[in-house]
Amino acid sequence: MSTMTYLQAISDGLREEMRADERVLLMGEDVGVFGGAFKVTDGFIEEFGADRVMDTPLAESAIVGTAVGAAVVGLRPVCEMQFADFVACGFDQLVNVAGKMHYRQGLAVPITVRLPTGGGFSGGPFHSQNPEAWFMHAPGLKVVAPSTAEDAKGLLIAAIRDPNPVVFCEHKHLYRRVKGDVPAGAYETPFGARVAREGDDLAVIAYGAMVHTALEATANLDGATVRVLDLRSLVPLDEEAILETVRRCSKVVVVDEANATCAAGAQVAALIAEKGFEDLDGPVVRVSTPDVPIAFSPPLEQALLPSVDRIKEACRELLAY
Amino acid sequence: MSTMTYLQAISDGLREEMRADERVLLMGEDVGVFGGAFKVTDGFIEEFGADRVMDTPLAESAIVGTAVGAAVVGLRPVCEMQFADFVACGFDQLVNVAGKMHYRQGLAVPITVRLPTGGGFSGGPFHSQNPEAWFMHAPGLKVVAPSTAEDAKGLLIAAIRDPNPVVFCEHKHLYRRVKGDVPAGAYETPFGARVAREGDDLAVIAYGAMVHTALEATANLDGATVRVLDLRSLVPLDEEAILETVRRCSKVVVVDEANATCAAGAQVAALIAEKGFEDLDGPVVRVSTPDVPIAFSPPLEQALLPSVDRIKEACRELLAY
Amino acid sequence: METDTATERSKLAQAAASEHLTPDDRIALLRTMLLMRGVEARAMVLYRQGKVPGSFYDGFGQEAVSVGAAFAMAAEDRLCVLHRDLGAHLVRGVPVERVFAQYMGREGGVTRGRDGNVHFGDKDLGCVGMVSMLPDMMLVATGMAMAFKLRGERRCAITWFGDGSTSRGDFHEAMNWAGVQRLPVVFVLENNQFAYSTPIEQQFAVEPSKRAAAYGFPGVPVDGNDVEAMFEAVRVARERALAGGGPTLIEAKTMRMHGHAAHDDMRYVPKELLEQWRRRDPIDRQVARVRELGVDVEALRALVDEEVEAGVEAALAMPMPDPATAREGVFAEVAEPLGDGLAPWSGFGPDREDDR
Amino acid sequence: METDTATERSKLAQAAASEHLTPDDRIALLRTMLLMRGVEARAMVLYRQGKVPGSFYDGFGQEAVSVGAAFAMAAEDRLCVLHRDLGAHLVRGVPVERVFAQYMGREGGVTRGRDGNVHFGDKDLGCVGMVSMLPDMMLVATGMAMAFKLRGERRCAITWFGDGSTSRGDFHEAMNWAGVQRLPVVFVLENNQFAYSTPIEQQFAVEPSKRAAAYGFPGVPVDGNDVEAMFEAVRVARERALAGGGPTLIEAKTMRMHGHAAHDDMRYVPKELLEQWRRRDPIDRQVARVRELGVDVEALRALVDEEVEAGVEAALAMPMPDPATAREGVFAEVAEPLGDGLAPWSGFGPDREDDR
Ligand SMILES: Cc1ncc(C[n+]2csc(CCOP(=O)(O)OP(=O)(O)O)c2C)c(N)n1
Ligand SMILES: Cc1ncc(C[n+]2csc(CCOP(=O)(O)OP(=O)(O)O)c2C)c(N)n1
Ligand SMILES: [Mg+2]
Ligand SMILES: [Mg+2]
Repeated sequence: MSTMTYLQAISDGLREEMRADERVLLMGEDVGVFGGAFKVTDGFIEEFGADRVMDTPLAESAIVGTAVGAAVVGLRPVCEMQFADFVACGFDQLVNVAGKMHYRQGLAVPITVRLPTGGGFSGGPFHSQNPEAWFMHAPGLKVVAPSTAEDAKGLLIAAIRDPNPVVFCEHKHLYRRVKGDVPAGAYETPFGARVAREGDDLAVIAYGAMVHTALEATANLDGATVRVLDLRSLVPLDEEAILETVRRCSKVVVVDEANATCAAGAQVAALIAEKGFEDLDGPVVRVSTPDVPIAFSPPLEQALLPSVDRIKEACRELLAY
Repeated sequence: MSTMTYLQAISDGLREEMRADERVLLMGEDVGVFGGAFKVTDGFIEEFGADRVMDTPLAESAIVGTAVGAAVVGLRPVCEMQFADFVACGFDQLVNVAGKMHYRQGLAVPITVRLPTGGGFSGGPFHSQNPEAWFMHAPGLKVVAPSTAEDAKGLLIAAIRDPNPVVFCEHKHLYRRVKGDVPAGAYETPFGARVAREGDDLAVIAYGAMVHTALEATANLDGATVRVLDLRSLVPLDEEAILETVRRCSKVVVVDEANATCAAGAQVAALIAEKGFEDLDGPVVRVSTPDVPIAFSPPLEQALLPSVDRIKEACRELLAY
Repeated sequence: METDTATERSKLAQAAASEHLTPDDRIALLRTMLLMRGVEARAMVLYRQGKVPGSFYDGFGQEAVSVGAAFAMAAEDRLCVLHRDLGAHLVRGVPVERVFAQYMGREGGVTRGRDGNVHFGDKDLGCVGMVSMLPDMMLVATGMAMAFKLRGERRCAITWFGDGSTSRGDFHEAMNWAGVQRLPVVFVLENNQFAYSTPIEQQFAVEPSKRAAAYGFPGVPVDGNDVEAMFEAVRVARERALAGGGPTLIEAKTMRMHGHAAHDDMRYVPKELLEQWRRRDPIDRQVARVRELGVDVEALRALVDEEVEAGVEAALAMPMPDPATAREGVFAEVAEPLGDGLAPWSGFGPDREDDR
Repeated sequence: METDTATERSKLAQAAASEHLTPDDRIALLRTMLLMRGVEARAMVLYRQGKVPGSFYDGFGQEAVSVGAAFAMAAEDRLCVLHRDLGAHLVRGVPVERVFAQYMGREGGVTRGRDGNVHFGDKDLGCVGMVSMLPDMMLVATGMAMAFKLRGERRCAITWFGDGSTSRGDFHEAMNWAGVQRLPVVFVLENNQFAYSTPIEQQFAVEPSKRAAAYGFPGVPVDGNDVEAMFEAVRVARERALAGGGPTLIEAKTMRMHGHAAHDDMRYVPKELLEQWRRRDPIDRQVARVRELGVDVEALRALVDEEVEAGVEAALAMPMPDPATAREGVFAEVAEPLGDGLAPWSGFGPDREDDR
């Protein structure tokens, strides 16, 4: 057990799994000599060599498509998109080739696609997106989004070992801001939710960076005890944990950093409206980014992303309902 | 006014607008000499010439990307994807180039991208998809999905005239099955919902082909009167019409042919759970396609797509709630 | 296209295009082409009878391209097979009845009714079934080759794709990646003159085999209607790949003799063009060669017809999939890599030189 | 890369690379390069001071590529400008203060704080701002050219993109489309030896200018550190485009002299390589030429410095955007096509021959 950042935990998970399983290889732009745009794979090429830490051409469709090919002949490729936003350029290979392969042919595609997601640092419209909902809406892909260092490592190892294509959303804004105790060695975190904080008066359901914003917003909310549910996995979605949370708290705020329409948060809210209706004691309130590209300039960006204040306000209103 | 099929109405709309506005041009694979895979543009090349009815190379990213270029210098391109499924290959140009242009630079991108969507005829996993939710989750794109011949023509003309990129979802299964009276000449159908049938006991909210399935399922439902709301436009989403429907009926079934998770139906349900909660008299029930690729073989496909029976059953259960 | 006079054709027929083929190999090539044509002709009838759902695509006139190329592949090689390449499935050992069951969406089909008609690949026979999005499979084949190279294995990947497909970005990304990393992959461009209704002049300004030069590897134009020439070109490309020489682009010049799919009457194709190509039928050509070997071709045809009919009957007896299973199998429980397939070429037999 | 001896350099300096440039044009080219370098150097300081949010990319050492190319464009031509091409914005007439305001995310910036630092294009000056996804803008430029051709207009589109960007599918789709339809578009490949940390050997196996042949149009290697050579190559390509000759690929050979972005110390670039290229600085070369014309270059520098400082001050005085407007402008109310920009080349002046 040692304390490390979210980013270090991701590196650690990758390193452990590469040491343990020689089928694992990394592919991406500048992941080798440079160690990755965010230095997640710093030092990897020295330890594992250029064959297993592959600097690819600038070609996202090729990164995903060749990973599929390598996977079906027995490797376990882990692809890095330099920023999550660029997955739009490999979209077809991911949703149509990787996602549908097993259903169609019974052929497993064990690839992991790492997406550095999210905003909050003036990345602008093309370096701040949270595209997870696109992949939730594409059958055959699993989607995970850790919020802590411990889960980042454990979910990554589980993703690599999973026999299916897994989209791994690592939030850039957490890379160096979040630290935590991380067990040594290889371990898997199961693809399900966890309770980030117990509470009974109200629940906030979130994932990724928003878990921290939610915790901060509800740490001291006029004496109310607020349960925070960290989804961790979006596909599969832990419906039981969500419904259990509704049963327990009866009032729910769903927080999502992605653009609101058809987001993960919409799915959670729809689930609750259908299967948790009887336990509800108020509307299912959503806090999310409006349907606007993420602006570059700090005052604009801050006005768009869900903030501690907006979550607080939503919680207060719902508590008063 | 004359009676025509949904497909003929689309052709008619295109033809009218091309006659009225010489800036309008069609681009797509086999739209010229062949008249389009579904014959929507049959005879167009003869009337408008190969310059305005352009047989393109097999390259969806290029179709969307060059359309954006032509649009910003004053043309009004209408792109056809041969099947909606292939838009995955032009995804990046659509969401990142077309969708974000106006917010970023104040530059309008008046393009229309026609997507022949939907299943029901053994098209299999790659010729049956309903990808509209991907584009609802991409800011800057409008998304429409007509269910009648009259609306197909009117919404298409409105889409072409709209100064923004519009994703036009035309459901293949309606092409020749749906007929209706269509006004002559050019007219615009506004981007908002319409009540397909009035009713008070329950509401079904749907769009595209599912409007017809919903109408059939609820035509004779143990004496209950069922309102059917046809969304027609998904972006903008007619929130007022949806909430008015909830106020009126208190019980709502949301039907969606797309894969369930993060679908348009999820967004509608989430909206109701948040803003229509007080008017609800039962859970927001969803009927949709599970998160499975659309299988080819008829018994499998029928088991996946929402059917009259499944909708009936959902309505009955909710009525009994 | 050159016009073949009768004498030229007879000369061609006699000469083997490859010295690496035994008489049995040459017969096997013919037999597989006949089988492909027989299966597809029969399937078209089934389609018209409403027994094949969806649409149906065939490779009439292009049989040499998939049969010749797949014949040059070893058991441990891997294939991404496209929509006009039934021959490759047959070479790898997919039984005819499973092909018919596939077309008819039955439980006994290769995809168990999950995917449509020509979108299939038997994972136990070294094949990945195509997705519709063309030519996505070029990248999958490139990735398989990448894995072979990384692991230092003497194996190779092959894939087919059409003239139209060369216009898409994935063509470029695959060609470039394979070229930069010098991967053991064979790209077979099936230039059948049309992409749906679109003629090749609207897809590219330059003969596509010349494009390989832009990626640093050879582009080889081949008579795609000569099954032995196809075999030989792919055999050489495979050897090159195994020796570390990198990829090859083979442009198989052929003609799509039927419409794009069952519904297409091909009005846009000039009659004379079809007539010209009809005279170059790949089966006729191989028949002439095999006759020279003293083989009773009519007997062979009869055997093939029998196999086709037996296959149809067996397939028709198979059940449709159980709708209760429709939601199953989206996710895998375990990851099992592709298995091997047949390697019918005698050069791969027990006493071959160890060239792999 | 050849090594230039001092004498060679002086010879080069004297000779104009294009006979189409007047002395004033040659001075304007130098002035704009100096302005680009001055603005970017100053912006880097602002970045270090925390006044430029996000990241910052510059084109140090590549000034000739955008300045020379944009200078050859007429007012009615259209440009898709990339991240190392500030020179093109300056040529088109974007005031320095708006550039600084853009970098700093202020309301007075070209995108009014909506998009980041180098992602901009002034729609009133004929420019489309890039998206991050490389090289998506090649298709947008191709589409503009398509519109020009369809309407029978004598105009042309131009875009820039890097060596790394050539690996993406959109490069191919654009090159192919432009080639098949013979569109009036100029593709400027800015080969600066690296894509982030990735050297060109990992992007392509063949010199990229040679790739144009695969699309049926000329690929022209140019010394990208010679602003007059860049001008001349693009001028010729533009004339060709206007005459219906179709596209040209110009490969500007140059070097990224700074890190990929502000945070990158470029450890992966061999020192000697940088040293070699430093001796070929595009500004030094043009300074020598302009000196030969008897111009006081130091005075020019001083003027440029003044303009830069005034621009910074003006920008710093501009407000940040109002957060209350953050949600506005996602959709357009009306569609207004791109406007014209400056065309500073004297060949476009009132007494030019009518060559457009
Ligand atoms: C990316 C993509 N866009 C469109 C289609 C629809 N489509 C199916 S086959 C075809 C023509 C393919 O032509 P070619 O590659 O030459 O292959 P051929 O059918 O001639 O063998 C088209 C346009 C597709 N399959 N994939
Ligand atoms: C499609 C895509 N993938 C990844 C990136 C991330 N990225 C930004 S710049 C860059 C390198 C670009 O290299 P090159 O095209 O040579 O241009 P240069 O920066 O050298 O001018 C990369 C990989 C991107 N912008 N677009
Ligand atoms: Mg073809
Ligand atoms: Mg570069």
